[in-house]
Amino acid sequence: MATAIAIARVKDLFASVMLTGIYSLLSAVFFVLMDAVDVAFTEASVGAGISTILMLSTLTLTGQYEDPTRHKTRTALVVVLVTGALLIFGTADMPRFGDPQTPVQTHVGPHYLEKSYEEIHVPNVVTSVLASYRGFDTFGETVVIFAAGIGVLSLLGFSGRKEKTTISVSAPMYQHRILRVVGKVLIPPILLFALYVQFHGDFGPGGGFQAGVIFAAAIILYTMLFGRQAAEEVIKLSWVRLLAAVGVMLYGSVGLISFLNGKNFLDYSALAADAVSGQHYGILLVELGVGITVTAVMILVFFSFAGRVDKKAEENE
Amino acid sequence: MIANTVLPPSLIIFIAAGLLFFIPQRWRLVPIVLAPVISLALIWMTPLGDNLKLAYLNYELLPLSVSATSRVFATIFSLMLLFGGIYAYRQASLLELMAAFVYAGSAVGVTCSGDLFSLFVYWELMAIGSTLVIWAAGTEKAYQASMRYLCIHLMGGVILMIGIVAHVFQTGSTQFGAIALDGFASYAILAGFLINAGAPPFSSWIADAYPEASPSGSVFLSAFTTKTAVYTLMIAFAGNDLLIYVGLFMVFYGIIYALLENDMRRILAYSIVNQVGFMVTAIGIGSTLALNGATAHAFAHIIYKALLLMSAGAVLMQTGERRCSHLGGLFQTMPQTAINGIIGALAISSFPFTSGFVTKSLETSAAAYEGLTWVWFLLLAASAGVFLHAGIKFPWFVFFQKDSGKRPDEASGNMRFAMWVFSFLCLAIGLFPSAFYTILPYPVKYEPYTADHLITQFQLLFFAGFAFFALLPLMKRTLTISLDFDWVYRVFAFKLSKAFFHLYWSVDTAMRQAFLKRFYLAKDYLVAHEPSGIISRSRPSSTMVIWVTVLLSVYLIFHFL
Amino acid sequence: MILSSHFNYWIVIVLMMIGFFIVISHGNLVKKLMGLSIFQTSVFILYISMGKVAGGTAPILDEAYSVYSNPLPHVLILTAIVVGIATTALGLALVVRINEAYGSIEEGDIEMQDCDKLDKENANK
Amino acid sequence: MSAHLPILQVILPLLAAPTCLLLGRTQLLWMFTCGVSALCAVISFQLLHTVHTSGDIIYSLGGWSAPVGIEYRIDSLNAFVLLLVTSLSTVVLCAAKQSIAKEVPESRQLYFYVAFLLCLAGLLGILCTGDAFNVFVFLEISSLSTYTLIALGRDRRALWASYQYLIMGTIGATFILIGIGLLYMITGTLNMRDLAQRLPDVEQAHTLYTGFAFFIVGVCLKLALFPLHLWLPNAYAYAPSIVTAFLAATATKVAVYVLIRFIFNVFGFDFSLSQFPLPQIWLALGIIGVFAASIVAMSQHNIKRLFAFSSVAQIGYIIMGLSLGTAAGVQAALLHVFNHALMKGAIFLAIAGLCYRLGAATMNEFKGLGKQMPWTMAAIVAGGLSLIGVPLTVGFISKWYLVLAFIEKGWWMIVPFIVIGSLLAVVYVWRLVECAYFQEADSKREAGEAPLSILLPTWILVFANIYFGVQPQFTVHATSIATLGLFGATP
Repeated sequence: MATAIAIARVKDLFASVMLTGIYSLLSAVFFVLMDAVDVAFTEASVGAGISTILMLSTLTLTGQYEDPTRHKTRTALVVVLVTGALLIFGTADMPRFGDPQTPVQTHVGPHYLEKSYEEIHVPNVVTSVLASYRGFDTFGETVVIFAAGIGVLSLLGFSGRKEKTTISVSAPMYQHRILRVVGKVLIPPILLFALYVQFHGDFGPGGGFQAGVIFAAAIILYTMLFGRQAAEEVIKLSWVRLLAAVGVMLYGSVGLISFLNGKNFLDYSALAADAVSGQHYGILLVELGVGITVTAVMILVFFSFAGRVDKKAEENE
Repeated sequence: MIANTVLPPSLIIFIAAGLLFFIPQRWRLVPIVLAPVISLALIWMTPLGDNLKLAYLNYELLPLSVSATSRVFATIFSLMLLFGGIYAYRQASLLELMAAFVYAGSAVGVTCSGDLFSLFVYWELMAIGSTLVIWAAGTEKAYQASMRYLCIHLMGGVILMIGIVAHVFQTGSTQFGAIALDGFASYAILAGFLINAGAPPFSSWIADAYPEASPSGSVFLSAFTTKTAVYTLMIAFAGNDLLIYVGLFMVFYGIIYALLENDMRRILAYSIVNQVGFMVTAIGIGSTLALNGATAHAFAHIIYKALLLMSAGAVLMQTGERRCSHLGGLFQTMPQTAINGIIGALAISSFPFTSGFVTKSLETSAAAYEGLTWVWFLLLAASAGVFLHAGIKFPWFVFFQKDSGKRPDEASGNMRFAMWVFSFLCLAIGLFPSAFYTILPYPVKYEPYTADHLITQFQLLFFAGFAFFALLPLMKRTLTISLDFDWVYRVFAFKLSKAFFHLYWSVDTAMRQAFLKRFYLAKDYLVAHEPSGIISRSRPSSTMVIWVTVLLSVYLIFHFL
Repeated sequence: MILSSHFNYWIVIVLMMIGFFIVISHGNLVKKLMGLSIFQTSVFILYISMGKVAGGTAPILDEAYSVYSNPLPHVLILTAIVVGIATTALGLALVVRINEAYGSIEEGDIEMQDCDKLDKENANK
Repeated sequence: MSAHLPILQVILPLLAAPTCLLLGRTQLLWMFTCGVSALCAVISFQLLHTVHTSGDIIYSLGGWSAPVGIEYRIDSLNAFVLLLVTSLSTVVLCAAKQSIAKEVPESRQLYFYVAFLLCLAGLLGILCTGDAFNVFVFLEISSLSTYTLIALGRDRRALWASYQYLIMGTIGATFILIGIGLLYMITGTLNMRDLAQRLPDVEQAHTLYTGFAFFIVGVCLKLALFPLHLWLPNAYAYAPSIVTAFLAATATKVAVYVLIRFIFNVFGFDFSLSQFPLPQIWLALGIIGVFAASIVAMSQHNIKRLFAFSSVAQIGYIIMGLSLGTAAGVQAALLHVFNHALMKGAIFLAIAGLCYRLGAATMNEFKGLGKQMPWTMAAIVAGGLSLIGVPLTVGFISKWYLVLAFIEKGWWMIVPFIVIGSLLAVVYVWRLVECAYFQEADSKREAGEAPLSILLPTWILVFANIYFGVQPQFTVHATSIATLGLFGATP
């Protein structure tokens, strides 16, 4: 909370981005305390990782300091305080925190905890709810990511293919030899870890989304160390774009297969003779789809921003 | 036969309006003549009763219901369009002609509407058509007048619409028939009709807008709007006492303003209010004789008022002058226009052997038969007043009086033709009333030409004429008039009423002006200078978020209260 | 006791209002997005808090535990986080473009430029 | 296959969107997108038919039945809105090719089609679903793609408008999320029907109220209820014309649907309308909205902005209808949803045609257009007449039902406001007409008629405006069934 207030106060945008990162990490810790390990994992990788990187790239493009003038501070304070007070009043009869007898704990939740193991046979209940019970939400989520990717692409596009500059600006850490060596050593394990997270989602925290983010992080790291052009040699961006689509379609086609087999959309029990192993296959494939899309979109988004940074740098020269 | 007659006459006129757009000028006369003639034929071929039923929403539409009354009105509207068109076709703009056809077509449509829906549709069309007719004059003043006119009529339309919806909701039927004057719905409908009839407090639109139209435009305008209102009042509210008072008010309002006025077409515009007042009074009386009288009077009035406006229009066309005080002596070069004008003037003052005499006396007698002596007396007095302002003042100042030195040419052939036809009709109706009486909605057993009646009328006219000429020097000097034939006794009353009407007029005008001004002021205040006006500028997102929060707290406060 | 039992929710509300305040009072577009993300995070905390069971553990089934927190809010918030990052990414991309088009990322500047332009358009009329 | 129609409705455009990335040429893309949208329209027609003949359709996703899994639930209400959205998107798309080719740079056209399909899928997803959280997810799909679509506009102000919309849209969506969260907190379920059953027994009144308030404000933000409309005019004005047409015809309508669904189905009448003065607030906001927005519209020079403000005014009418809380009121609101989509679709498509020829749509450009582009102008005028509520157009039908609903409720005093409100529409439509028909073009510009591919869809909509104005049986019937369904479900 103090961090949040600090964000509000600090005028140096760079500092506030850092604070946002810290804030995210703190909330991740909070989520762990609240038993939401999956969520914490995601919040850490997204809030502290991806969004920080994106904000930093934006700031390199736009300038670091904000205009200190404030609009309507007094009105804002009054309005916010009044609303806050009203809302706190509104919490008065909320179910008590941690109470096992609240409707949330007694109505639908127990079904997942009690039945999911026999129905799906996956220990991580979050995964089974995510990928199977509410698989359609997750499908939607994948599409949201995809849509965001499309949006960023349409706004920023790939930068035009320029002749190779020796040192790309978007490789800010190129000069640090040690970092490069360490990076080279680190990247393969990160990729491996990503794959582990991808396929271990059934048993522990993790799954397609987190894996995708980590995977993308590895590639982003590579780019930072070796420059965008080098990275683009390793991965072709138009292919990445296709991959983003393929991820969504993989998810969708799992659903389609199930209803070609006469079951409802995303009913994984149609995938194999045995309903439970069908669920297994289904979750695996679906998580893979999510992972692919997330990786691809994250890379695309990062490259779009990085491309702009490069372009601006070139213009400045 | 049936298949032929199911065609609504208004449709024919609308088609002709469309055709005019595509036809080159020299062939325009063809649709102008054909459409009214065909519609006339259709009106008389279509059997009485509901001829066309359409389902719309959950209601039944009867766009082609013909009754005896509606026949008369549709007939005169078609005739008016025919000769008005002939009068106008050479000099009027294309827009004016098309607008006039739409205007007339919808007027015919109103008379053939058996349900309130169709009525309303035609009603609004009529407002638009007439606005365009005014606008087609093309001057800045005409534009502004047309906008004011449109405002009034749209407002009338709104009131009517609300009334209709309410009425339909209450009764469950859309049938257009007699409506009992009880409750909100019926009053709203009545108000909607009365606004179009030029009843107080909205009488001033007539004199405000009509004189601004082109010469032919005001001919069209004089005929349709007020008379359709008379028609609808007659169908829906016949026999309502309220209408007697409204009508009498209009009668005297019209006379007094016409007397005070100098612009020749404004004189005639005020006299429309006056004449419609007669009809409204008759409707208020509500006996079959009175209704016949109102119908007949409307029929005749359209003819002679059009005739007067035609001759005034011809003068205006040829001289470009519209102030009576600057005209005069035109008889010498425009004898035909002058004669026609005089015939019209005689008719409007109910001179025996003209149409005005045989129709207006139906109304006055109806008042007498119903035992409404004071109404009868007032109507009779008003007839004299009419003679003063329209019967003598207009022709005298324009065509005779002192010579203004103007030597304009005679009006063009098509105009003269139209005038002669109408003059002929004025006289024909006056001379052969029994033939005319047969088309009226109710059987007539009335003989206008009794010695007693003739003598009364002549006396009246004579005294009024005498008063006019006796006091002519007075009028010349002030260009206004303040007398009545029994003036020693009446001067006081007259002055009082004059003061009253003056007050009324100024309040009315002031209110309208103030309203418009306020409205524009508010509009300017809110949105002036488009991007930075109070509501219209694009807001920073901060403001939006504040609104969101405020709204949220408002909801919450209401919850917790 | 009410105080401790609702403390989480109060934090949620305070965070929410801080986020709001940032969005309202800061003209910087990036800052607004940060405010927005603080606002969103507060909602995440709200959801997660309601899933918590006192004495429970993470909903990964294991013989050793019997009380788990409710997994459903976790799933929902996973989705919401993703939505949040998607929005932030898109918003940042927009900011970059706005910066290119207007040369500024301060709301006031942009509004001024727009107003000027509109006035010019009207003046041409 | 027919059992899977509800889901096909949504995933067809959803999966078509990534497929677009595989297709290369714009021509192909356009045809593909049109085809998908048309197919959706066919499906929704079939759905409406099925719902009318054999009752509600329930479809459990993933085979998990309702409170545990997510279900799709098609009843006469959302089937009606589905048909509206899909058919209008199809018509709009038909006109898209040339307009987009003109207004969006070649390299970005691909993204237009993808984002369009995503947006469509998002809207359809909101309509179909019976799960509250799912609404949020699909709302975000459609919102994100809408931001993209708006930002495609040529004017740099499009970016700014899109950013503003992004901020507001996100706040709105998050409000909805909070509302859903609070409901979940006190009921433990996310399924709408389950919610509806469990809500009346809830003890935590404060929480319920808070959730309700959050939800309502969030949705009202999305549907641009005055005074939360501030994002809308710019977004409409600077987005590519086709996008404007699409959004104006569908997006706010879906938000209205969500509102109706939650107010009447989930929270229930008693709670929503009688326990606290929501109707009064709405009525006031609706009337103020109608007047304020119409008056602002009068003084706009940018025609797209003008009609954007008029959209805000029309939303005011819809909210007024809802505020009545009677069957007649809801039916009037639904009718107006449908009819307004038709008129705004027609008007904005015609404007797309103008923009194609003239590059801009300001009052200045309108001078003399009546002669130069008679058909396009005629379409705008027809749409404008409908907006005013001239008889024999759809606008009249909805105004009529609205007035009737008010009279039935006995709120006489409101009726004049409605009718005078439509008079204000006369003023701004008249300004257009005057400019286009009675003023001479000031430069010697040679603007021909809009291309046939834009003109034709425009006139299809104009024709629909008149057809449903003269023959309103279909819409009246469908809305009355939908209303009955709503009122039958929560006695």
